[in-house]
Amino acid sequence: MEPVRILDVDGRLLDESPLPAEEIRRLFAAMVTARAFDHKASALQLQGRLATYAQFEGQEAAQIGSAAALRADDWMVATYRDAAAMWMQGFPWENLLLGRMGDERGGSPPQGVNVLPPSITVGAHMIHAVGLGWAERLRGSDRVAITYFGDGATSEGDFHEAMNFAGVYRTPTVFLCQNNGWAISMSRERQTASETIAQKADAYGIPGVLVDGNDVLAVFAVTRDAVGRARRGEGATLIEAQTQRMGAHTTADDAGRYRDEATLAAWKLRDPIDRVRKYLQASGAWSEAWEQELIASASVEIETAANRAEGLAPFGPGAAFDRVFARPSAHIELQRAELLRDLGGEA
Amino acid sequence: MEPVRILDVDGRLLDESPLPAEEIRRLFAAMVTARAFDHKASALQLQGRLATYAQFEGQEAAQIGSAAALRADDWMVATYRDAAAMWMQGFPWENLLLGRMGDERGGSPPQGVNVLPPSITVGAHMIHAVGLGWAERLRGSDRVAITYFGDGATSEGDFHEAMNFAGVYRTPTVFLCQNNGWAISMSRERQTASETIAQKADAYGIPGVLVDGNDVLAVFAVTRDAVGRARRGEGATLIEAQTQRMGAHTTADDAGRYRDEATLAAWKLRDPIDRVRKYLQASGAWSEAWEQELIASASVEIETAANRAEGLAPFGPGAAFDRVFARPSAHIELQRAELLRDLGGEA
Amino acid sequence: MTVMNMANALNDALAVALADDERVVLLGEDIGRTGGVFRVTDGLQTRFGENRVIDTPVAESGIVGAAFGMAIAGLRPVAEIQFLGFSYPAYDQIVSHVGRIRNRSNHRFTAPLVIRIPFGGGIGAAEHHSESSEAMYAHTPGIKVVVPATPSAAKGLLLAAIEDPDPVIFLEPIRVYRAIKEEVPEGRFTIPIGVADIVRTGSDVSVIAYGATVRDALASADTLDADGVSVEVIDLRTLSPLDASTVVASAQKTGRVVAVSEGHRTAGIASELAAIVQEQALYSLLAPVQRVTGWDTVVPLKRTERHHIPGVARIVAAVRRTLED
Amino acid sequence: MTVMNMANALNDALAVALADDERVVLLGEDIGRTGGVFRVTDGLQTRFGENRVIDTPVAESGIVGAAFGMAIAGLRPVAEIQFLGFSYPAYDQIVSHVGRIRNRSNHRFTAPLVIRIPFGGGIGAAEHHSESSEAMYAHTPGIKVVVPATPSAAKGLLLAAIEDPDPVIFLEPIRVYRAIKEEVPEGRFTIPIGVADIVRTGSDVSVIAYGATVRDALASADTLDADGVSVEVIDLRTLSPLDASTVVASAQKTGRVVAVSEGHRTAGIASELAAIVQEQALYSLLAPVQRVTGWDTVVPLKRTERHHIPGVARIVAAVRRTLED
Ligand SMILES: Cc1ncc(C[n+]2csc(CCOP(=O)(O)OP(=O)(O)O)c2C)c(N)n1
Ligand SMILES: Cc1ncc(C[n+]2csc(CCOP(=O)(O)OP(=O)(O)O)c2C)c(N)n1
Ligand SMILES: [Mg+2]
Ligand SMILES: [Mg+2]
Repeated sequence: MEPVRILDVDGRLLDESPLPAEEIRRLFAAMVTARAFDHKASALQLQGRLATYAQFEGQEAAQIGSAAALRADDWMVATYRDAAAMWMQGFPWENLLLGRMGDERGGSPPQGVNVLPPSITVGAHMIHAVGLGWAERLRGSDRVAITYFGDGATSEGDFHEAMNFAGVYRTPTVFLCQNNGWAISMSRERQTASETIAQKADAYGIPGVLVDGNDVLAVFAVTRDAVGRARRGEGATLIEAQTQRMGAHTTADDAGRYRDEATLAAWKLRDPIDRVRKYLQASGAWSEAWEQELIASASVEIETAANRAEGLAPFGPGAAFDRVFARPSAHIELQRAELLRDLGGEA
Repeated sequence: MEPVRILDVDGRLLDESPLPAEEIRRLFAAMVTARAFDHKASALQLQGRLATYAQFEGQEAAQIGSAAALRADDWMVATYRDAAAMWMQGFPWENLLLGRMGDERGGSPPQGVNVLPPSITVGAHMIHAVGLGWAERLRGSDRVAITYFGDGATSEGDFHEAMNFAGVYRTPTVFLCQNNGWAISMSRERQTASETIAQKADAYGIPGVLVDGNDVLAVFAVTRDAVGRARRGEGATLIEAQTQRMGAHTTADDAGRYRDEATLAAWKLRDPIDRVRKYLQASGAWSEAWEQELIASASVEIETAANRAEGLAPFGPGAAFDRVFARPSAHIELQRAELLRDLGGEA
Repeated sequence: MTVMNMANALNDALAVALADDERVVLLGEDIGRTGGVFRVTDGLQTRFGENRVIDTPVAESGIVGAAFGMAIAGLRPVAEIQFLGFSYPAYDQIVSHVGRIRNRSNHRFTAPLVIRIPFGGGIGAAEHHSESSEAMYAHTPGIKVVVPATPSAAKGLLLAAIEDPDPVIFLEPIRVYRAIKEEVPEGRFTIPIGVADIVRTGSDVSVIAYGATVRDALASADTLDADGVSVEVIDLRTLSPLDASTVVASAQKTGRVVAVSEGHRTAGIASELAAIVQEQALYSLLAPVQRVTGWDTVVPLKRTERHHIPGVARIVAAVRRTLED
Repeated sequence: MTVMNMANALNDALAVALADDERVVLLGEDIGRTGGVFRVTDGLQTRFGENRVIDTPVAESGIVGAAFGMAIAGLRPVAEIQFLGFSYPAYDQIVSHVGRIRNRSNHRFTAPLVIRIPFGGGIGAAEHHSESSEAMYAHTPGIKVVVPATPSAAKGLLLAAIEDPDPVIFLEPIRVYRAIKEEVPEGRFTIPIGVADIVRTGSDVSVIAYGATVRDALASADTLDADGVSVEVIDLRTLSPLDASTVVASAQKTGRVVAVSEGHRTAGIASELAAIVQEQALYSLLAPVQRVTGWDTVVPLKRTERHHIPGVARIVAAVRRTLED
């Protein structure tokens, strides 16, 4: 199985571009902005302003290219590493940072943004996307649902059940697997004995597509096709986007324990942003100044978001009791009262 | 994918027999005996002497043919419907009946019989076979483990995790799926959108084999090969034996609600015992008297087993407390004492 | 009013919900073609179609996870798990997702779904078919746990559960399905979740029960009445959130409490009741709260199951113990 | 004797077990190459090889199910689940299989395996990483639940768990891993499972705790000592089977009990302790048993986690309440 590729590492089109130049510039800008966020978030974590953070550097094309193929009202169910995709679909930076600061309000995007809070559990969330899309179809809407997950997540039983339901009911679901080579320290090769993850789709009567995950145009093209099939009622698709995370698993992990420099170096040459820059450069559609400006404004935007997140009025100690049910039950109110009594002043 | 077939419905060999005539007679006798058990057990259930019973009529070749390919000390992890296979591997009729009478001692086969009690949960047991075989390999033994399960079980996440572990660690495991067309009322076609179950093996880097489950010689041949691979350290195999249960899901089910007579009639023509009878008949190796004698002695054997099971000294009311840990803890003893006190006389 | 058993009453409730609210969908194993293992959904697929009453593959985590997604998207799914012992593969979906999306999203996304599950023993069923592990779900935040004891309560509580804005695990006592018949109101009516029911008033001892054991509690009360012992019987109806005030008020009145639960003892529902009563009514207690429960053993099979399930004999013995002290 | 923190002590215990008994194998996610999320298995794969210390795919049900099979075949597997919140996908394997094979086969097959799981909060971790749902496992028959509070207890209890003929869930308090250092005996030694430890004797109030909260209980005892209140502190060490007699004896002595558990309150470990104490020591009680627990809410994230985890302030307040009455 050869991965679909449209833009090679030198920025040359191997095939017709699925997007006009202006759109490609938009995706480039989005990837640059996303990477700026990734760097900023890592910096904030170092300063102790965020708890653990999961970097996605290297996976920008897989996330931005796929999310760009969605309609604004489509559902997205993604993970802790998919900030770029979630942001593309409308989940604000501020919410993403707020969550990382350990504030439940981070999981609450504005109305109209149909993106669930990032899934921290590995595997369980894919079937949620199946249910979301299925519900839309049952009530006659043509909204689709996309779910993002990693190579490691495909080992969980829930991946299997989600794929099987999607196949049996032909739900409008796009399964987007970012195979970034690792599940913490476990290499893709030792995660499963199947040659590719894309081929696992066969087991469910679902088409499987292999794509160069660092080629934003290829990722966009295959996702657009999968979204189209889903919207037309033709069922689900599994996409394996082959990529590599350039950072560690999270800011708490030391990738040096399991990944050699050579692997990293090889992937550096396949950077998802570089090749688009080369492509735009060739057609004079890129300038150093423009990219610097993108980074600068992104940094401001993100710093502002971080400050807003930090400036948010703190929860009262009783806040958690308000989130158990729509209306706190008597027994929950008793517990709140007990906490406030014990805390005395602090309440 | 065409299923492997050696003996056609008219008892003609399509290929060289994997077994000499004497062995084929042995398998025929085993299938006849198993069916006698199945009929007897159903009768006992009607008389109220057994609780619910899951008939396997129609699946004798799949169970006897595969179990015949095992070594006496190999592990077997099967289900509520696999009495024939378990018996072939040494699990006594008496234990099988005792379990159905609602007595935990049924789950305790004689020492040396490496067959776990039948799994009532669907799906969870396959990984146990993976662990058993893996352990044997880690300690340098060449014992293999076979696990039996149905088409419905392949939808459970645990099937996926078991297959994936078997693929990654190349464990000596034989996955024997009896696709009998139904999971209670759910047809195989609606259970999963994949064309065959055998092809699911691809997703795990494991060979998948499709076999006519009503052809005892074909089932024996493919299982012998799979067992051989496992014993030689070449890893696991998934076998899909296509068959049909001729009875209802259990004595509590009414198959008329979901299965039409035509399906049943078509499968009746593919009966696993008939075709072997025809084959033996052709070579003069079968006689009506012999078969009647087999059935008669089987019935006696099974009636005796049933009587022994019924005659077993009943458990005292405190028995369950003895099965919690190797030695009952103080808190378990307190509970036992409480029960005996409350029961007063009965204890 | 028609006389119905609990299975019929539940079927009636589901029919009402499906007819009144197009957001309601049912999904589960064998619920359509066969009407479910206990025939609770009998005839509903024929009447409402395969898109409203959905037969699923054998995959409990998938059933709950898909229903969860449907609920977030605005449907009102009612999932069925065939037996409580088969809800364990869906445990992560229930605990980590169904019970948490409201908290995780600070109310932005919610999952108003119902998971119907037959539970409890008493019919000599096979292994895993007689579980009474409701305490595990009562211990789980963000989920309501409801247990009807009679046909009409089953209908009213199920309709309330389907209307509830939060996820509800609805446990149906297997041995009651066809054992009790009573008049059940026609059409839509609801019984509030979180409110216990004083099914018999008494002055000497309070017996707190739920599900199938309510019947045994009432039978025990009759037996004891003959000896001049006046027993108050409370049907909890909801295990989470628990109606502590009704229980405590009764304890304060009688001073003697017997907590009945078929579930295992350690960290079970009876333990919670004992903890609450001693916490809020210690000085009214004339005797220790007695726990009459299933033991900390695996539920035994048919031959000895009767020794595991709390019946009249053990409830009566426990009541007498509270009077000895 | 060497001074070690709990992570080192556990690593030492595993090294001893691997060296002494070739039946012992470790398996789990990232335990080999990286030595586990908390480095508890650091260096063990290098020392004992990939067949003794096995890195697995991301599949908790598979890890436990495979370890279960290995145990039946005669190995002594020690499985690691990365966090208690990630044991839920393995819930069915644990409850329906690991805890039942002895019962199901009437002792013919047994599963002597250990499942090591970091648990509890206090480090402001991400969602699902601060669970304290030990009550669910304590409620499960056929499984022992062990929780060390100090480095040396961790080593002695883990070695005892590996030797135990029954399955043991071994819960390691995350915030203690590196917080406490103490002298730990060299080589093999065991601490009996099922026996609580009276870590401080006192006469006025008994505080029962386990895991990370033992430290808080001791700190509270110091605070109260200053006010002339003599507190007895008991470390349960084992949640199932629970050492009721030690707890009850202490309650009878002091007449006042505070039960501390980080887990949710409803049907939690503190509820069980309250139920046992009122059952066996009602007439010694001078005040209701106070439950100091995590609330019936999802464990809050970093910003408000401190209000969920019972600390010194709440323990001290609870002790004072028992004295007011
Ligand atoms: C059910 C569950 N098990 C284990 C973990 C711990 N964990 C967090 S991320 C991770 C690896 C996931 O790898 P992959 O799916 O490839 O995603 P990636 O991190 O590479 O983006 C693990 C094991 C978890 N969060 N949830
Ligand atoms: C985990 C679990 N879910 C549901 C059930 C109820 N159940 C018993 S058998 C069965 C169908 C299984 O079908 P299949 O795997 O094809 O085996 P067959 O009965 O056809 O031999 C179901 C759903 C169960 N026993 N365990
Ligand atoms: Mg990965
Ligand atoms: Mg089947």
